[in-house]
Amino acid sequence: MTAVAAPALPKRRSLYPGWFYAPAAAVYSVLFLAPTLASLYFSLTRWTLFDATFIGFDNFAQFFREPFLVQGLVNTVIYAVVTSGLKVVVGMLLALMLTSEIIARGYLRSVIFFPVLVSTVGVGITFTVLMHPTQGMINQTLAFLGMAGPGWLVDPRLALFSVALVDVWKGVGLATVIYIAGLVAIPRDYYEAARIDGATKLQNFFYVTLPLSRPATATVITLSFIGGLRTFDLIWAMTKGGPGFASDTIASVIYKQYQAGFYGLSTAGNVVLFILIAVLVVPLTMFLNRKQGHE
Amino acid sequence: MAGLELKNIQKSYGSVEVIKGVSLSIDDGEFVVFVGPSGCGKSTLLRMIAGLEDITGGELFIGNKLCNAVEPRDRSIAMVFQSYALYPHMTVYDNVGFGLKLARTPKDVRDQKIRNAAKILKMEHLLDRKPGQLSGGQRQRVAIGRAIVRQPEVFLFDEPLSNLDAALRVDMRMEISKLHQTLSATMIYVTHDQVEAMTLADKIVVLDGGVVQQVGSPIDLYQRPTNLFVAGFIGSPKMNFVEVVVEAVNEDNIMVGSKDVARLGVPATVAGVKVGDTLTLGIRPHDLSPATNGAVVGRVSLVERLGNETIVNIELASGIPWLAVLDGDQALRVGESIALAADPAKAILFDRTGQALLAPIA
Amino acid sequence: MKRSRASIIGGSAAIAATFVVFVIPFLFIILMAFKDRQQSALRDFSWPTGFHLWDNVFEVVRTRNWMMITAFVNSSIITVASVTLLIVFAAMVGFVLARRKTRFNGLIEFLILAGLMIPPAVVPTIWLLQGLKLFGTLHGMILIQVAYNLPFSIILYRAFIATIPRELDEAAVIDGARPFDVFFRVVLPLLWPVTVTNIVVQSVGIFNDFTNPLYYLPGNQNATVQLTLYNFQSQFSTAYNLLFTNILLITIPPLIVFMFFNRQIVAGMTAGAVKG
Amino acid sequence: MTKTKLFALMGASTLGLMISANAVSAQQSGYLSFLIDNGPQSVAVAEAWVAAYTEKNPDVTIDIEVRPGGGEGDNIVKTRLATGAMADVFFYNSGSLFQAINPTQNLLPVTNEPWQEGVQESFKSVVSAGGEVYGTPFAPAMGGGIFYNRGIYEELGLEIPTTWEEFMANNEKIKAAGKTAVIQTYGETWTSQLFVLADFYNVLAAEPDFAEKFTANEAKFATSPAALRGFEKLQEVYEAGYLNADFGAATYPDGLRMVATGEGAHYPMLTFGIGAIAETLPDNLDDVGFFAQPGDSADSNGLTTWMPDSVYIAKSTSSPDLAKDFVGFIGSPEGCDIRNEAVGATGPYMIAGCELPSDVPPAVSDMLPYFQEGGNNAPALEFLSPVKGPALEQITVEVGSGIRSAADGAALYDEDVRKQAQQLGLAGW
Repeated sequence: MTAVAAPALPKRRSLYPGWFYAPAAAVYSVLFLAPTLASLYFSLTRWTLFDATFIGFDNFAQFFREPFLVQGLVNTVIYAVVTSGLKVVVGMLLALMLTSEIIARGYLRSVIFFPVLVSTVGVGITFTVLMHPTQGMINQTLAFLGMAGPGWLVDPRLALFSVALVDVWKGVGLATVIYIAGLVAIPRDYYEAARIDGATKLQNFFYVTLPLSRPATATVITLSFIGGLRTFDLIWAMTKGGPGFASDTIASVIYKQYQAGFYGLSTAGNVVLFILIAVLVVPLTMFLNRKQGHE
Repeated sequence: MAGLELKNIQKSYGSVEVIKGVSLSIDDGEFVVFVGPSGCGKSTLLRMIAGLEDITGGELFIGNKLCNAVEPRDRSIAMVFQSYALYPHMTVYDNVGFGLKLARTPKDVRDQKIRNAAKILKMEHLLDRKPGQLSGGQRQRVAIGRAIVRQPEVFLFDEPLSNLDAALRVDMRMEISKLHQTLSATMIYVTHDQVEAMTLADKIVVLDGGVVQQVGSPIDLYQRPTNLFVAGFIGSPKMNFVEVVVEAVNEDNIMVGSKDVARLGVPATVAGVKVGDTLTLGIRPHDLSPATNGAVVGRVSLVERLGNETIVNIELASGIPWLAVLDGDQALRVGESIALAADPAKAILFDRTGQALLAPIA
Repeated sequence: MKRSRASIIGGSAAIAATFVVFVIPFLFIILMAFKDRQQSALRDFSWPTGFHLWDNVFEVVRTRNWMMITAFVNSSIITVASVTLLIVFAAMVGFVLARRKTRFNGLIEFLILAGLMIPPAVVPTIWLLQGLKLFGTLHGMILIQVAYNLPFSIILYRAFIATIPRELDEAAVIDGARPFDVFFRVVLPLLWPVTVTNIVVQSVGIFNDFTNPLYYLPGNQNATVQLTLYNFQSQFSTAYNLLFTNILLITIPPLIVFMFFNRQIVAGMTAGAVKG
Repeated sequence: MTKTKLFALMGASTLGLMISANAVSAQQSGYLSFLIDNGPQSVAVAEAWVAAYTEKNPDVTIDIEVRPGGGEGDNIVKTRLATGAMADVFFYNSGSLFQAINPTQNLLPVTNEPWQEGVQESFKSVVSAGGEVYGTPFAPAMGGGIFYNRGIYEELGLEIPTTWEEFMANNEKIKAAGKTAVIQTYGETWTSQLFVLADFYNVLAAEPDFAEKFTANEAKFATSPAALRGFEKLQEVYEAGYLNADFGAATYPDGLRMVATGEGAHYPMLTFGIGAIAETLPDNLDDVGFFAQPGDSADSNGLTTWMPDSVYIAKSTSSPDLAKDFVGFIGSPEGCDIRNEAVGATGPYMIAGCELPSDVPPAVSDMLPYFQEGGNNAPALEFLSPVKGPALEQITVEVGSGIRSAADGAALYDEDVRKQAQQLGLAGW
């Protein structure tokens, strides 16, 4: 409504020229959109890389017949919910700590943020060694304290959560920094007003901090939820979906089909993942943004 | 130097018409103020002159050149923005010189022009600072400096003083006025503040709803507003209005009255007015004075005693609130009734459509 | 300034906890890189019996015909070039997208969101790169990184540009600037805080990317640092000292980025992410 | 001129030192790229060949490129072949995986090259397609069976088992002695398949036409009792508690170390593991023995064998003659000698004239009788049928860790296999 350039008789060049889109659009459409659209066709074929036979929706039917896919689907959602949930809670707590009058703030912020920058493969390998059931440092320390450590990555009930934990370890620094930014942006007046109204620290948190840091929460959730749904590197570096299929997510299932040379099937999996993401993330973003607008 | 000619200028966003055909001519060297309430289209009109908004219909001439499709940089205009719009990453020197740099002015000429502008605005000592280190008034100077350094033929000001505090606003107002005298360039100035309009303008253009209500000199607008809107908008405090009924139509005046106002013969154009018509009577608060047999009677509801004058809020019999500005200090009590005399020569009558029935100038 | 006792106790507890959780894993990597093969095989948190770091580094760098050197050169080229292009392209899009409202905006926003969400289709992409003669080349890889990371950069920029008053653009236009000047001389310099965020996030992401080079950049002469880790993983499967030396080596560039931009990261986040 | 001559002389003198059937081959020049997998054995032997070859042919440059092994490596090979970006010469599997890379379209046939005369027919059959031979063996044949620690066997006075019952009895005694009876290393999932794959000799003994029926979608793992046994054996060793404590996380090198040093008694594996033990634990090489995976009857005890991987030439190569010469060099007795030198002998060669050194490690000498006249051996299923399900290693991990029962695992694998058969476009699926 504000500044729509209505069709005018003599038109001047816009201050915001459309060709500014051109370089980005060229790269993006050739290297991302075109292959993605092509994949929609290939998902309907039996594809050997050498030739593609059109088989309709057989790949999708096959994909849903995969006995592990249902588990992979559930795992993907669990993983995304657990990692983004923990990142929100832990990130918020760490940010509260780091914006309070605490000693060694610089050090704390640095050590919490640094893992964000480290190679995922490197982190995966390191934690695979640390989480080794008998020789890993974690379980050896627990044994030293007289506790029997679990089989972090080899217990089928635990493996997915162990990887999720490492994901949180690596990613919580980003959530924390986003929250710090959000908390710093809350005007002091609100706290002072609340204090005059007699709010306790806890009430301060629930009635001032939490609602006013909603934009930060929205950012953290959206980023880590999409990241969680697409996650692949870390799972691949740590468990390759194992033991068995216990920590398979859709992304790793797709990858395994791809590895096995089932290119059409794998591409169909891509489409399924996309649909899952769209179905979960679009309403989530809309929800988060609507609330934001109300504030 | 150049004048401007606007011919039936229109602007619409989709189906929403914002400027509904404005025609206006501005002489070379004139100081013109666009005034009106917010949303009246005055800023849009200014931005169309600047070239920041496309013109949907009509023609814009700057110095005899049709400018509808001319880029802003080729219109020889400069503009001062409400928020000053200084480039935060550049020093004052670079802010002022940016336009010259873009025009590829040689470095030494540029330097001389920048220093000259700084001298005019008394801000030589600020040249090395960044905008973030300046006060509001200083930023305003820089913004003006940026405009004058390019020696444009037309200056455009978009509410330049509204972000300043009251005292500074008065100072800057005088500075701009002086600047106009010094540069004798055409200036178009947008404001919603009618005091600024009255003090600065050679010519005021009152806009409302995308339509020009009246164009004229400040005093003309004050004394002879052509309609209810202009009458209410120009002058402070606002003109008082009340509905009256025509009791008699004479040769050069109309006798009106109501339960609020006793019979009053107001000079006016009498054509078409019949006895029994309802008109609106307007009297400025300054044109009322206390008198035991005054035509206007009401009850005092609030008294503001300023020493040199007294502002009295009164409630007429029909409950309409009026204001009166009385000379000197008047000891009035809230609740007491008061009678005020009105100078009929300064009163104005408006018809049902809001048009003023002004008496022809003698 | 007197600090309360609670803040000192709380601080100390926080330091101890973060030390265990965040610092020890890195110390573990460093200690392993100092050890010899026998000691590292124990995979415990112990002090190295001798100083073997330089031997290990030399061994890792020398492996497979000095592949590590090639890898560092390649990764640096890819990272610098793609981040530069990303910043310019994304800022341009973010600028026009934030400023100019047309009926295409909805479509563009959709495409950006799609880019964030849709997992790239690898094989069709390879097939396409091959047709463009870009498969297995550094510039092909650079363009891939640009394409895949554009959406995130655009979102950061658009949110930030929305906070820059439009009057600045207009002032520049009145000053005689062409759109090109408005963008490169007025807007782009103002985007510095969010540009820093972009540089940090994207350079680290691209430098650490492992999957994409694995597919689009085959061949020894094209190795990137993450691939060295992967390639050496099985070769070093019994030599944990070398494996961890490798991890240590490829962690150094992100560490440098971190040390340079640590202070600006929060500023950039405030500017870019939260106001979105 | 003089320079070339000098090089020629040097080349000739080097040649003179080597007793080689290929000694007469002409000097070569040019450039080759050579793609190998990243196993330490492959790297070491490839480097040795390239060094020897370029010493003979100083004008030749050969660049070794390394790719990951396993499924990821398969992917890279397929992708690069499909896009015409394959190295000139590369290592890859024979048998069913060879069939999956569309050899007639992507590879250069070597049927009539001189060195092929010395290659055994049984090998040629697993690297042939459309009547042409494409591959040359670059490693010895392998057996799939069980490595055992000779020290433990001696200490506990155990006999080499010839039936599964005897094997389990041995395990019980080893467990009773407080030792790890069976080593499993699911940290690298491919190692979990051995109990199933190495049981194939026993499957064939019970159902000689299993492979044909399997390919034709008529026989299934879940419904054939003999084929199901492999999964059941995996389940049995888990349920009896014979496994090492860290079976879920241990890796292939861990497994070899454990069996070599006596941390565990049995490790089901392919015999190429001998090379790795020779490299990393040379002192323990003599402590490792080998026997075929026992079946249910002592009368039919035999070894499941694997054809070696092969070296291929990509059709896209720009110097086919040089590539052929280099591959011929690898496939010559001289190549075998260089291999023996570089990584040790791990089994019988498929090339005439290739000899094993006299002092082979015990695990190798344990294996040789199965290959000799009167010995019992049969190829693994993947050399008799193009159908191999990609998820077998995950399924065997599940069965071997008690997550899934043998019957369920076998049924799941049959489902997995169907996909592969459909992808290959086989009739009857």
